[in-house]
Amino acid sequence: MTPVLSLLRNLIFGDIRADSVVPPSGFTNQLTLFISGAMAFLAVFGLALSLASGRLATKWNNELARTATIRIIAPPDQLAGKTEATLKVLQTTSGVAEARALTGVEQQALLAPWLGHDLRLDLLPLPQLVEIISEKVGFDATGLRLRLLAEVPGAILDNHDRLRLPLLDAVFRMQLLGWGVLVLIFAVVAAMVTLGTNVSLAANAQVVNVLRLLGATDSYIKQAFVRRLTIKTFVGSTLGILLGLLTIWAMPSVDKSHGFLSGIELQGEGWIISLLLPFVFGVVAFVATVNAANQVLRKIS
Amino acid sequence: MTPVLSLLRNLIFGDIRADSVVPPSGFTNQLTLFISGAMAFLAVFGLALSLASGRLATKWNNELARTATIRIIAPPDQLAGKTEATLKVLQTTSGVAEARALTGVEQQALLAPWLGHDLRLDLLPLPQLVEIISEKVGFDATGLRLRLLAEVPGAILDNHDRLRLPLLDAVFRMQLLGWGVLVLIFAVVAAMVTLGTNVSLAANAQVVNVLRLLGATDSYIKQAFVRRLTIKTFVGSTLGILLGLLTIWAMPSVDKSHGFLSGIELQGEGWIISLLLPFVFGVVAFVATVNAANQVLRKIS
Amino acid sequence: MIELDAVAYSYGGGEIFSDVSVNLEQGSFYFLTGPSGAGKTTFLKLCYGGLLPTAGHVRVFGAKVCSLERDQVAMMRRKIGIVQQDVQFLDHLPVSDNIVLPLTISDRNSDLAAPDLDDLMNWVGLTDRARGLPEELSGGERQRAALARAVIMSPDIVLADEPTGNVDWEMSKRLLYLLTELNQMGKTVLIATHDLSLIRAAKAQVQARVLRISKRGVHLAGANL
Amino acid sequence: MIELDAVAYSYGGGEIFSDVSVNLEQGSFYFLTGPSGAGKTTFLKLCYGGLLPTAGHVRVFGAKVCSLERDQVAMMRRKIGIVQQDVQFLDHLPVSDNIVLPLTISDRNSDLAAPDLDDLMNWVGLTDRARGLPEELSGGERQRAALARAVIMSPDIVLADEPTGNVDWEMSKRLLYLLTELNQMGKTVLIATHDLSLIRAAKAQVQARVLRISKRGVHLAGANL
Ligand SMILES: Nc1ncnc2c1ncn2[C@@H]1O[C@H](COP(=O)(O)OP(=O)(O)OP(=O)(O)O)[C@@H](O)[C@H]1O
Ligand SMILES: Nc1ncnc2c1ncn2[C@@H]1O[C@H](COP(=O)(O)OP(=O)(O)OP(=O)(O)O)[C@@H](O)[C@H]1O
Ligand SMILES: [Mg+2]
Ligand SMILES: [Mg+2]
Repeated sequence: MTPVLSLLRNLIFGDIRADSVVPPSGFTNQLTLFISGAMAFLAVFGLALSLASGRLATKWNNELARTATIRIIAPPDQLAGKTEATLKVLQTTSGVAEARALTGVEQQALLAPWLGHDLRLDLLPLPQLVEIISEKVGFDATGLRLRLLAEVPGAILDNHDRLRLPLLDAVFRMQLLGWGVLVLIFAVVAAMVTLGTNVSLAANAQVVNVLRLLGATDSYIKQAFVRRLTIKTFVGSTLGILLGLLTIWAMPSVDKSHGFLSGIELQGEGWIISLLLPFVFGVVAFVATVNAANQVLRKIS
Repeated sequence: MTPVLSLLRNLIFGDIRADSVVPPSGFTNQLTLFISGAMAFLAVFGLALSLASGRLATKWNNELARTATIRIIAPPDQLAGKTEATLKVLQTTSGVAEARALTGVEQQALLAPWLGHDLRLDLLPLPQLVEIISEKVGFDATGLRLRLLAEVPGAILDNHDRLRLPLLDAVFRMQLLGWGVLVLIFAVVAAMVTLGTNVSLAANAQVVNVLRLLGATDSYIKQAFVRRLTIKTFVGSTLGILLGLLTIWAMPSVDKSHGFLSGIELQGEGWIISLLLPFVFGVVAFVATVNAANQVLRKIS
Repeated sequence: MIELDAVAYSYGGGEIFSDVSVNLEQGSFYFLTGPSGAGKTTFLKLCYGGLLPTAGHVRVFGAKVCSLERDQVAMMRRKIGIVQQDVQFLDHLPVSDNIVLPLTISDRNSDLAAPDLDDLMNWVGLTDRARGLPEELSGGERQRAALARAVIMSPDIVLADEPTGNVDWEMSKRLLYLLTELNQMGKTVLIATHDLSLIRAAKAQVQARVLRISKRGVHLAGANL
Repeated sequence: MIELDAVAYSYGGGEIFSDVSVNLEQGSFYFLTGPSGAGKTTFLKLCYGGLLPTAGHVRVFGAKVCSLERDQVAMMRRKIGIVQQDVQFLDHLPVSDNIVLPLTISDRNSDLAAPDLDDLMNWVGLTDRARGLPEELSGGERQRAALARAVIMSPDIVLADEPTGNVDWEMSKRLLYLLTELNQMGKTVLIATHDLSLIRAAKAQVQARVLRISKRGVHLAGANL
C-alpha cells in the first residue's frame, strides 16, 4: 500500500519536469483519451438507465405503499357508523398521515371500467371505501388489520401488495441491468487501460530504453507514464461524460403523465454521480496503469 | 465504388504473400482484437435489450388488442336476452374469433379488488360482461360500436385503448433505447477502427517507409493493412459475441409469470442476428479501415 | 539517368543547396563527399524523390519527379536500389526475406534462383544470419544486408548512403567490389561517404568521379582528394 | 573499474565469447577492435549490464553486476557514459534537452552552468541544431549529440560504440580530443571501432591500449596494428 500511496503523492505533487520524458501526444495517449471518452459516454447512459429505473421503483413503491384502502362491508344503515369508527381507529394509528372516506362519485370512477359510468351506485349495497395515505415510515399493516377485526368488524385492509410486488420486481430487474452495464463498462475500462499501458510502454520502448540507459529508476519511468495515462483517462472520460450529458439533455423530454418509464433522463443525484464518474475512471485507470507498468517494466531488462 | 469492390476482391482472394509485410501480431492488432471484442460483447446486450422490449411490446399488444369487453347494462330481466343478441352480433362480426359471456364467478373475481370476495353479486343489478377474443387482424371497433348501438342498446364496447397505449408507448421507448445503444456501439466501433487504422499505420510507419522505399504502390500497402485489421475485427467481435451469448445464456432464467420484463434473454431471431453481428462489424471495420488508410497514406510521403 | 537542374533545397531554415545542377550519367560511378551535416543524405533523397526540391527540377529516367503520380514514383523506385544511412527493415521478417523484399513487392520472386541468393548472402557474409531477425544483426551486418537488398533487383541505379560506415576495412572492399561489378554491367552507382580511403581504394578499380558538397553547391572534385 | 572474470556469452546460438578475463583499469584509455560481427557491441553491453554473461562474472565499481537490484543498476549507469551504435533519443524533445537528459534524470540540472553546455555544443558542432528535434539531425550529428550526452555528467567511465562511424575525419579528431581530455581528468574510456586510423591518431595523443576480439576471446594487441 505504501508504495502505491507514495506513487499517488508523486502523481499529484511529483516532479512535473520528469513528465516531459514521455511523449505528450503519442497515438497511444490519443487512444486512451478516445477509449475512456467512449466508455464514459456509454457509462452515462448505463447510469441514466439505472437511475431512471430506481426512480420509477421509488415512485411506484411510494404511490402504492403509501396508499392503502379499507373496504367496509355492512348493511346500508350501519355503514356510516362503521366508517366513523374506522376513521377513529385510523386517527390513533401511528404512521397514518391521512384517511378519508371516498365519496360516491369517486367510488363510481373507480368502478367505471367494470360497471360503466351510468350505473347508479347509491342503489347498490356497495361497501364504503376509505383511502389511507401513510407517512414516509408507513404503518403496521398486520397490527391495523387486527385492530379493525376487533373494533370494526367488516372493515378489511387492502395494502396493494398483490399489485405492487410484481411491478417492483420488474423495476428491480431493470435497475440491476443498468448497474450491470455500469460494472461491465468499468471492467472494460480497466481492461482497456491495462492493455493501453502495455501498448503505451511497448510503443515507447525506445523511450524506456533511453531512460534505462541513462540511469533512470523504475519508479521514475513508471511515474511519468502513470501520470500521463491517468490524466488522459481523466480528461477523456470527462469529455465523454459531458458529451453523454449533452446528448441526454438534448433528448426530447418525455410526457411525465405516462409515468411508466419516465424516459432516460438525469435528475439531481444523477448529475452529481455523472460528474464524479471521471474521478472513478481516473482511479480505475490509475490502479490499472500502475499494475501494468509494474509488470511491463519488470519484463523489459 | 469500383476501387472499393476490387479492394474487396483482393481482400478475399488477394495475394496472401503480400500480407506478410505487415507485422502479424503487433500490439495494434491486439488492441483491435480487444476493442472489437468488448464492443461486440456490449452489442449483444444492446441487442438483447431491444429484442426483449420488442417481444414485450408484441405480447402486450397481442394480449390487450386481441381481447376486448362488452358491458351490457339493462334491467335484470332483459339482461339474458340482450346478452344473447350481443353474442349473435359478434358471431357475424368479421375479425372476432371468440366471444362468450362471463360467468358470475368470473365477474366477481374481476370486481373483488374493489368490492371484496364476500359480496353476493347476484343480488346486485350489475351489468353483464362479454369477453371478445379477436383474430390476428382484429375487428373494426367503430363499426361494432355502431352496430351494437343499433341492435343492442345498452351494450358498450371497451377495447382497452386507455390501458394499452401508455404501456405500448413505454415499451416502444425501451426498444428505441436498445436500438440506440446498438447504433452507438456501431458508431464507437467505426470510430475506434478508424483510429485503430491510424494508430496502426502510424505505429507501422517504419513498415510503410520501407515498403515505399522499395517501390510498393499505395494499394499494395493498403490491402495488407486492411486485410489484417478487418480479419482482426471479425475475429475479435466473434469472440466478444460468443462471450456475450454465453453470459446471457448463463444468467438465471426469469420467472415468466411476471411477464413485465421477461428478462434479458435471446430467442430465435436474437441468436441469428447475434451470429450475423461479426459480419456487420467486419464490414464496418472494412469501410473504416479503407477510409483511414486512404487518408493516412496520402499524408505520408 | 538523374539530372538536377538548378535545384535548391531547404528544410525550412537556411538553404542546404542553392542552384545545384548535376547530371549523373548512365553507367558512371560516383562518390559524393563532404563534411558531416553538409547535405549528402539530402542530395540522395532528392535523387530518388524522397524529398522534392524547393526550386528547380529533378529528372529521373527522363521524367520530372515532381510531376509523377504516387504510383509512378513507386514504379520508378523499383529501378533504383537505395541504401539509407539509418537502415530500416521489416523487423518481423527474417533477414533473407528482407533482402528479397524488393522482388516480393514487384511480384518477381520467381526471377531469383536460389543459388544466386546464396552467392549474394555469402559475399556479404550473412549466410549464417539469413534466418535471424534484423534486430539480431550487428551494426555492420545491417549495412551489408541493406546493400544486398539494394542490389538484388539489379537496379539501373544504386544510391548508397555511407554503406561502409560500420564495417571493417576488409568488408568495405568486398562491398565496394559488389558495386563496381554492378557498374561494370552498365549500372549507375552513387556512394555518399566521408571515408576518403574508400574513395582512394575505388579509384584503383574503377573510373570513379567524386562530387564534393561545399558552400551549398555540388562540385566535381579534381584528381587530388 | 570494470572487471570481466572468465566471462562467456552466447545469444542462444554459438558462443560469442568464451572464458574472457579482462580488467579495465581506472584512468586508462582503451580501444576495442575486431571485424564486423566479432562482438564489439556485445562486449560493451556486458560492461554496462545491458547483457548478463552466460558464465563467469562482470564486476563494475567492484560490485557483481548480476547480483545488483534493478535500482542499483540504474545508479551504476549514472556513473557510466554510454554511446550506443544505433543512437537513440527521446524524439519529442529538442536536441539540447536530450543532451542534458542524464542530468534531468538524476535531478542535477542545476549542476550544469549554461556556458559549459554552450561550450560542449560548440565543440561537437551542434550549436545551430540545439533547438531542433533529434530526427532532424544528420547521421553524423546524431553521433555527436550522443557523445555529448554521454560525457555531460563527466562520468567515471565512457563506453562508446563506433562513435565516429558517420563523421568525417576532422570531426573524428575533435571527438577523440574530447575523450582524451576526459581521460586526462582520470576517467576511464573505452572506444569500440573498426577504424584503425582513428586508433593510430589517438596513439599520438594519449597512451591507448588496444583490445582485439578474435577467436571468441579478447586480447591486448601489440604495438603494431
Ligand atoms: N528533417 C530535417 N529537418 C530540418 N533539418 C534537417 C532535416 N534533415 C536534415 N537536416 C539538416 O540538414 C543538414 C544536412 O543534413 P544531411 O543529413 O543531408 O547531412 P549529411 O551530409 O548526410 O551528414 P552526415 O554525414 O552527418 O550524415 C544538417 O545540418 C541537418 O541537421
Ligand atoms: N540479439 C541478438 N540475437 C542473436 N544474435 C545476435 C544478437 N545481437 C548480436 N548478435 C550476433 O552476435 C554477433 C556479434 O554482434 P555484435 O553486435 O557484438 O558485433 P560487432 O562487433 O558490434 O559488429 P559491428 O562492427 O558490425 O557492429 C553478430 O554475429 C550478431 O549477428
Ligand atoms: Mg547523412
Ligand atoms: Mg557493433
